[in-house]
Amino acid sequence: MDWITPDYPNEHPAQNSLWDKKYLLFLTGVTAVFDGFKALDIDYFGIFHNELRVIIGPNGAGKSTMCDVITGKTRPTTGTVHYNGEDITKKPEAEIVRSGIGRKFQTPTVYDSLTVYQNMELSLPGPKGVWSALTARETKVERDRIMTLLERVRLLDAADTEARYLSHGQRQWLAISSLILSQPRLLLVDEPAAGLTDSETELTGELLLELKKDHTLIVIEHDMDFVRQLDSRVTVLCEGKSMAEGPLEEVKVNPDVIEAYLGR
Amino acid sequence: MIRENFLKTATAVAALCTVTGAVQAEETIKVGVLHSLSGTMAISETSLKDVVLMAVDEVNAAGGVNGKQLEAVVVDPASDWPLFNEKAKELITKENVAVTFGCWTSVSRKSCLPVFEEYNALLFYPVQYEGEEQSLNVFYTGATPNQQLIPAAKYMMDEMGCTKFYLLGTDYVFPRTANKVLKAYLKSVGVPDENIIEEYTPFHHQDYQTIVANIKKFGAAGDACVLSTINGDSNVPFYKEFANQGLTSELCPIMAFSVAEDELRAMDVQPLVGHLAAWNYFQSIKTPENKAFVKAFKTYCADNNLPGGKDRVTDDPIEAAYFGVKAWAKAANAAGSVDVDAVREELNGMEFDSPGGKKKFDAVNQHTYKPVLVGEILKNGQFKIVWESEGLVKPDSYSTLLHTDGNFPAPTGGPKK
Amino acid sequence: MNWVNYLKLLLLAGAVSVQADPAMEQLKKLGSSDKDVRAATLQEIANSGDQRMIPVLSDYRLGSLFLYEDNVVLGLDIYTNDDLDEFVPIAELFSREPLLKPDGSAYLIPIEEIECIEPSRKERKSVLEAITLLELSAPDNEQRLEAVRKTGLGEFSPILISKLRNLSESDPKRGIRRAADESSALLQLRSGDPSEQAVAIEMLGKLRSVRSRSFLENLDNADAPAVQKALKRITAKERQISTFNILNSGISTGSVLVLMALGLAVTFGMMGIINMAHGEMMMIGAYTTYCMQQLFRHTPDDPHNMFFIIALPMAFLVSALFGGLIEWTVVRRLYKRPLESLLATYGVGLILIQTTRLIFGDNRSCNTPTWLQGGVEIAEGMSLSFNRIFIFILCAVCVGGVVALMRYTTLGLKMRAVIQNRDMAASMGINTRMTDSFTFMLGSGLAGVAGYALTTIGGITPDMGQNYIVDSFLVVVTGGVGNLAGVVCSGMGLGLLNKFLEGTLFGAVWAKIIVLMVVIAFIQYKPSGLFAAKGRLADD
Amino acid sequence: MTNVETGSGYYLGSLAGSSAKQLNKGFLGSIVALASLLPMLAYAGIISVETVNMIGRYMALAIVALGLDLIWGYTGILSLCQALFFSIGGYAMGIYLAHQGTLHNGIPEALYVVYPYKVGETRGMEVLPWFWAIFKSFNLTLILGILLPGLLAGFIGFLGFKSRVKGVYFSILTQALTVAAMMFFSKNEMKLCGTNGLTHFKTIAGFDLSDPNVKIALYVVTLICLIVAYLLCLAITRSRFGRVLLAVRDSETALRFAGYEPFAFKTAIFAFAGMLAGLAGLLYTPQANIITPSYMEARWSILMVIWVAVGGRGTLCGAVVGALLINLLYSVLTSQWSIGSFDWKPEYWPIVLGLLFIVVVLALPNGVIGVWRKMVGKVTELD
Repeated sequence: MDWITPDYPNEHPAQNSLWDKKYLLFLTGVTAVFDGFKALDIDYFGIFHNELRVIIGPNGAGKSTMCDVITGKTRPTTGTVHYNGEDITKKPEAEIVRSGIGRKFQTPTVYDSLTVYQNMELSLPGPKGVWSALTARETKVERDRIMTLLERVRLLDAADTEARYLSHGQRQWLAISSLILSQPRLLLVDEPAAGLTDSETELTGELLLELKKDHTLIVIEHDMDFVRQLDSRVTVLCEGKSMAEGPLEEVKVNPDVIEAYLGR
Repeated sequence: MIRENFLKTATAVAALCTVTGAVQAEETIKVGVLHSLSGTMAISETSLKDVVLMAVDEVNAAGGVNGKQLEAVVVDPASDWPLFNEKAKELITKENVAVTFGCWTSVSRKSCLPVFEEYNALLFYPVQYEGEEQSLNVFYTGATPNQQLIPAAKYMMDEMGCTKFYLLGTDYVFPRTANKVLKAYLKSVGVPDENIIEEYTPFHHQDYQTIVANIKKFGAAGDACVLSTINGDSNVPFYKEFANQGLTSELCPIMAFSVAEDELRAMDVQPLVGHLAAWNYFQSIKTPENKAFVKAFKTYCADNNLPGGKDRVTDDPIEAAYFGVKAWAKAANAAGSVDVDAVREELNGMEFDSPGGKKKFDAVNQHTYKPVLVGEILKNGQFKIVWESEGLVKPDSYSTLLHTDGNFPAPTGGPKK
Repeated sequence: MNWVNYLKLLLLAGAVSVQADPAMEQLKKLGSSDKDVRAATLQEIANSGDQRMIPVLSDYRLGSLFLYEDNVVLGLDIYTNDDLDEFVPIAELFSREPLLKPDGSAYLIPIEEIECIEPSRKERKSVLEAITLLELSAPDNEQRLEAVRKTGLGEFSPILISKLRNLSESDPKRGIRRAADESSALLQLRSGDPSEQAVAIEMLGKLRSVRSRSFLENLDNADAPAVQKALKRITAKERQISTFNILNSGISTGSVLVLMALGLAVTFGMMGIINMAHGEMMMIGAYTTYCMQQLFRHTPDDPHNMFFIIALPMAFLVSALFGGLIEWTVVRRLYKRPLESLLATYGVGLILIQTTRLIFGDNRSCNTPTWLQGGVEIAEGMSLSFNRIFIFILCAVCVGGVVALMRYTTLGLKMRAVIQNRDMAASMGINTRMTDSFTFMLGSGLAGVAGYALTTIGGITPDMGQNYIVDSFLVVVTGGVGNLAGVVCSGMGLGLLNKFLEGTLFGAVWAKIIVLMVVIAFIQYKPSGLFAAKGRLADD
Repeated sequence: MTNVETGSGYYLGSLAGSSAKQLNKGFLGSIVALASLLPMLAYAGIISVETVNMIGRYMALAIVALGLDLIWGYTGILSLCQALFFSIGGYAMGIYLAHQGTLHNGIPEALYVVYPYKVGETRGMEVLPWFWAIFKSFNLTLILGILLPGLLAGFIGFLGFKSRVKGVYFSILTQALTVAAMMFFSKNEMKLCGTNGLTHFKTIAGFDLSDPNVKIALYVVTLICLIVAYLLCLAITRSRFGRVLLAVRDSETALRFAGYEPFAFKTAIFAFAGMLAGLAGLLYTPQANIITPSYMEARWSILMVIWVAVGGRGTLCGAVVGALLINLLYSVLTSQWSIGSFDWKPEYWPIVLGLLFIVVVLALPNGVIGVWRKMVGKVTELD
């Protein structure tokens, strides 16, 4: 636990370039309260540059709420979120996204009435304004990137299929590959392996590990085998609080965690 | 392939629209009936359609027009104003009707008026309206403001001793203009501004609590009356609220300009008893001609299984719609043709009989000379006639009270140059 | 049934014996062609204090008295035969019992053969005054109060003032004593005697008599401090009254809105079905009430108020059945496509409206039961109408009923389960189809009850539902979809706001426009209504 | 792989597949061919000019339907205020036309009935209201008739979408707005001629409105406008913008997390649809010869949605076909006719039309176009 405690807790992270260099994302004193229920209550939480962090925790622990807070979908009741040295707590979602935070939702959100290719197309990096959407045409390079990615996730044959006809696994991959295509610096991946077969899970894991090389990732997951495959630091959330943090093996033996997972 | 398929379908559709109305034998003369049978105005207009069809039957039974039988073509403009325009075109250009009987609201008449003028066709308009219009292609068998409003206001002052006037209406053109005319009249006879209140409610207004409370306050001294141009279904909640707040016809009489026997059928009449209405005809007129008319209408409704059957009643617009048909038939017979210009010639200044007595068309403005009657509502939904004008009142197409300089716009429409 | 015959005999005997009644002779004189005789007779009757003459005089005023075989008789409702010949059934004057021929049949006299005794239009007012005078000594409190009030507005006469003074001292009812003071002061005001006027002004100010405002304002010395002082007190009173009226009408408008929106809160708020035929469900409720009235042969003259009691459950049931039918045929297939339910139910609405029109015709009326007519005056100028009280209570009962059903019954539990998670509920063994049907039927039934209630304020037309549908949706949406408390709050809030605007600066039209604008602004500010669901799942 | 290389399939919006494109072309071609044939038929005396005029009006309404289809069919926003935008365009043209009609004492006849000079005063202050004066110019009328509804729509969209008013809430908001506007337009003191509206027009830009040639010219103009509007809409739906619209319909949240501002796209398309409705109003009024506040009644807004639904939601030709079909049907059913021994009575029309709406929604979720495609059997995938 100690290693996460900042050295200068009273100093505003953004005022200290140290934090920018060390952490890509930093949350201080963040709480989210719904109708008196405290869904999230985090004192400190930070992600290093190019780190892959896995967040685990029982149902209702506040994992998705945390993602919501980071991406601006939910405004925290108190606290601040800093990303890349900038306070993004009050920024609109789309702007946060454009500044480099990408997100895959728990249930894979794809656009049902668009084809797989068109789904990918909307995730291409570049201007996302009204006018540019009217005039945009993909370049050869962009098309090739899409095709390569689709091939990687075995969706090439389905490129012209409307997304509504995809299987669950294909949807997961489509969502993930859309996310990858948009080239964010920080990826929030919410339960990428949920509902996948073993072989599909494996491919997903491989994808994430590949990304780890030049991206920062937060992965929320239930599946312990999958977490093991990712082999990285783990944060345990419980009842909105950060309960433990460290390598999986360390966390697994933490009595609080065992209590939280098995005690109830 | 696609194109062929489509063309087939499309031609079929187009054919269907052009062939509406089956080809009829040449011996009949077609007359159009342009009254809403659905939508908000059906409540009033359906009765007019019924009586027009009855009048057509009667004309036919009496030998028709110029030896030919009349054939009514009924359309349903569905209380949809632009559809009145479209249906009028259809009647005139597709069905080649000799004359059209129709419309209730001013806006529906205004909607199809250009069509009648363009094709120099003839419309008989049977409802009391705000005036300020005069087309050579319309014969107006309803009342103008001076044939209904002014005598009624005079009655309230002279006979009921009212000195304060609450002008209450639905927010549309007739009440607005009617109240403008009434105000002009009241002021001209010396009623001070503070004794006149003007108030409007939206269409279909159902909540008269505040307004009745205001009337109660206004008429606390017992010398006020309400001149009501409330339209249609708003009348029921108004009268009910009036009674529920303890107001009676003695404390504050209501003189209504849009409540006739046919509307009273739709009402719980109890709260209305003793209140007044001004029209040019009541079912209770006790002449043999009127009795025969009322009986014929009831029998017609019963025989044709129309809703209401024998319980149906006649009223001012019904009479106006009825004598419109009769007057046209008389004029066409006299002219020996159904040519619009010839018939118009005959109709101008023509005298004719109607259930409500002898009437005549003005020689210039094509409106009808009518008697003015004030009736008191009885609990059987009929009116007891309590006042009657001496002789017929000349219609003013443009109100002389509003156009004090006597400079009226010229009539529109007329024979094609 | 001997005693019935006996009674009839007695009545007949009464009819014979009236000839000796001096009142009858007086009434005959009313039929005189000399208007002075008529005036004098009227005066005589007015001063006689004979209470029996009150209904007779109002019959006289309305022209219902006839001279038949040298007897004054009462003409009942004119009977018209198929040939439109009119006949007058006659009745005994005081008992109002129909006169019967020896063979037991009623007298039907052709209208041409019977002479009507009727005041001229100008005399009608004096007949009213005579009635008022008689009513001053009526035993019925209401009648007496009404009479006392009316007297104050009539012509000045010292006799009247002394009569009123008597009442103000001796009447057992406080309200009547007060009204007598007020009326005598109002009369004094017109006496022309300055000292009496001063007393009257003082009195009217003290009584804070609203009715005297225009009289005071029209006085020659309206600017005098005494008058101004009195007017000030009256103004204060008027402000109280108008506040009361705004509150009263706001709450009753609100309860109408809540009642209309309640069914929609179930079908739309909870199930997500945009039921454009909701207004038509109200219409069906109203027509059911009308049918009950016909079934029970209720007429204003011959009230069978039971019809109104039976009509309540019937309106609910019939509308619920129609709702069930619509659910079964149309809505059931659209749970996954709620926006499209708007289109299909609009079609249903079109069909229902025109079918009703073709079956019933357009003009139908429903009479309010006698015990819901009129109102109660809780203070001068502040009255509550019975029908409004009834609707308020009905609304409260319905809201309570729905809440209880949802909270405390298994059916309610199932409904909530299906609404929240259809698949989960189905896997728990709940018959979701049945539950859906019931929920939709409940919503439709509530709409039927609203239609039933509306018959006491408005008329019945096939397209009456169209007038309410937009308002109903506004209430539900403003309240927050799926929230009963929200519906109650927004319905009451909109009602009060509307009446506040209408009662103060704006007319009815502007009030409505402003209310709509306020709702639009409100939705901007709270995009999910007053009581929005919050949390992570709220907007997905 | 073939598709990937040619890339042809990617620009089709929801109509995936080249066969759909062909179908579209065929369909559009047939309509245009048939529509351009009508004036000739009228000149040949086979159909009456009034029929052409009627179809012209329905085509104007089809333009509204196009806009509505963009916002409802594609973007999933159920707007119930297209009728308001239509009316603004209609009133703009109406006021212009009223200026061209009979004048009396310097004021247009239509305004005369409601002209609010004080009772007892002679007509000494006959000044035109400022918003009447603006529409004296034909060109300005055309510009404002499109611009005003566009701006209003943009404004409403901006407020509503910015604060994320969604789904039914937005529908009710727009409905409330339309009702409020109707009451506003109906008031006499607004000097918009109250419930009677504007009517009795004589000439447009110097041409006599009752001249058959002018009627046909108006029809042709409407047809051209419809085609241009259709092509514009087609271009939009086939651009990435069109894909974003579909994405808004499918998952606005996902779109937001792909970096797009859904509200900007929604506002833009809403404003565009508003402009189309305004254009429709401009074209409709001279052909119908009347514009009244009754267009803003709730039923009109709902009917417009029904046109799109019956034609086929989310397909542009569906919107056009739906608007034409329903209006033609409405016109036929409200007249009395007989075929053989079958007598049709006009009062039954609401029942037939009501049944049609139910059947379309229940059995034909893709509308008439869906059935058409199935019949033609060329397209397997329907949206």
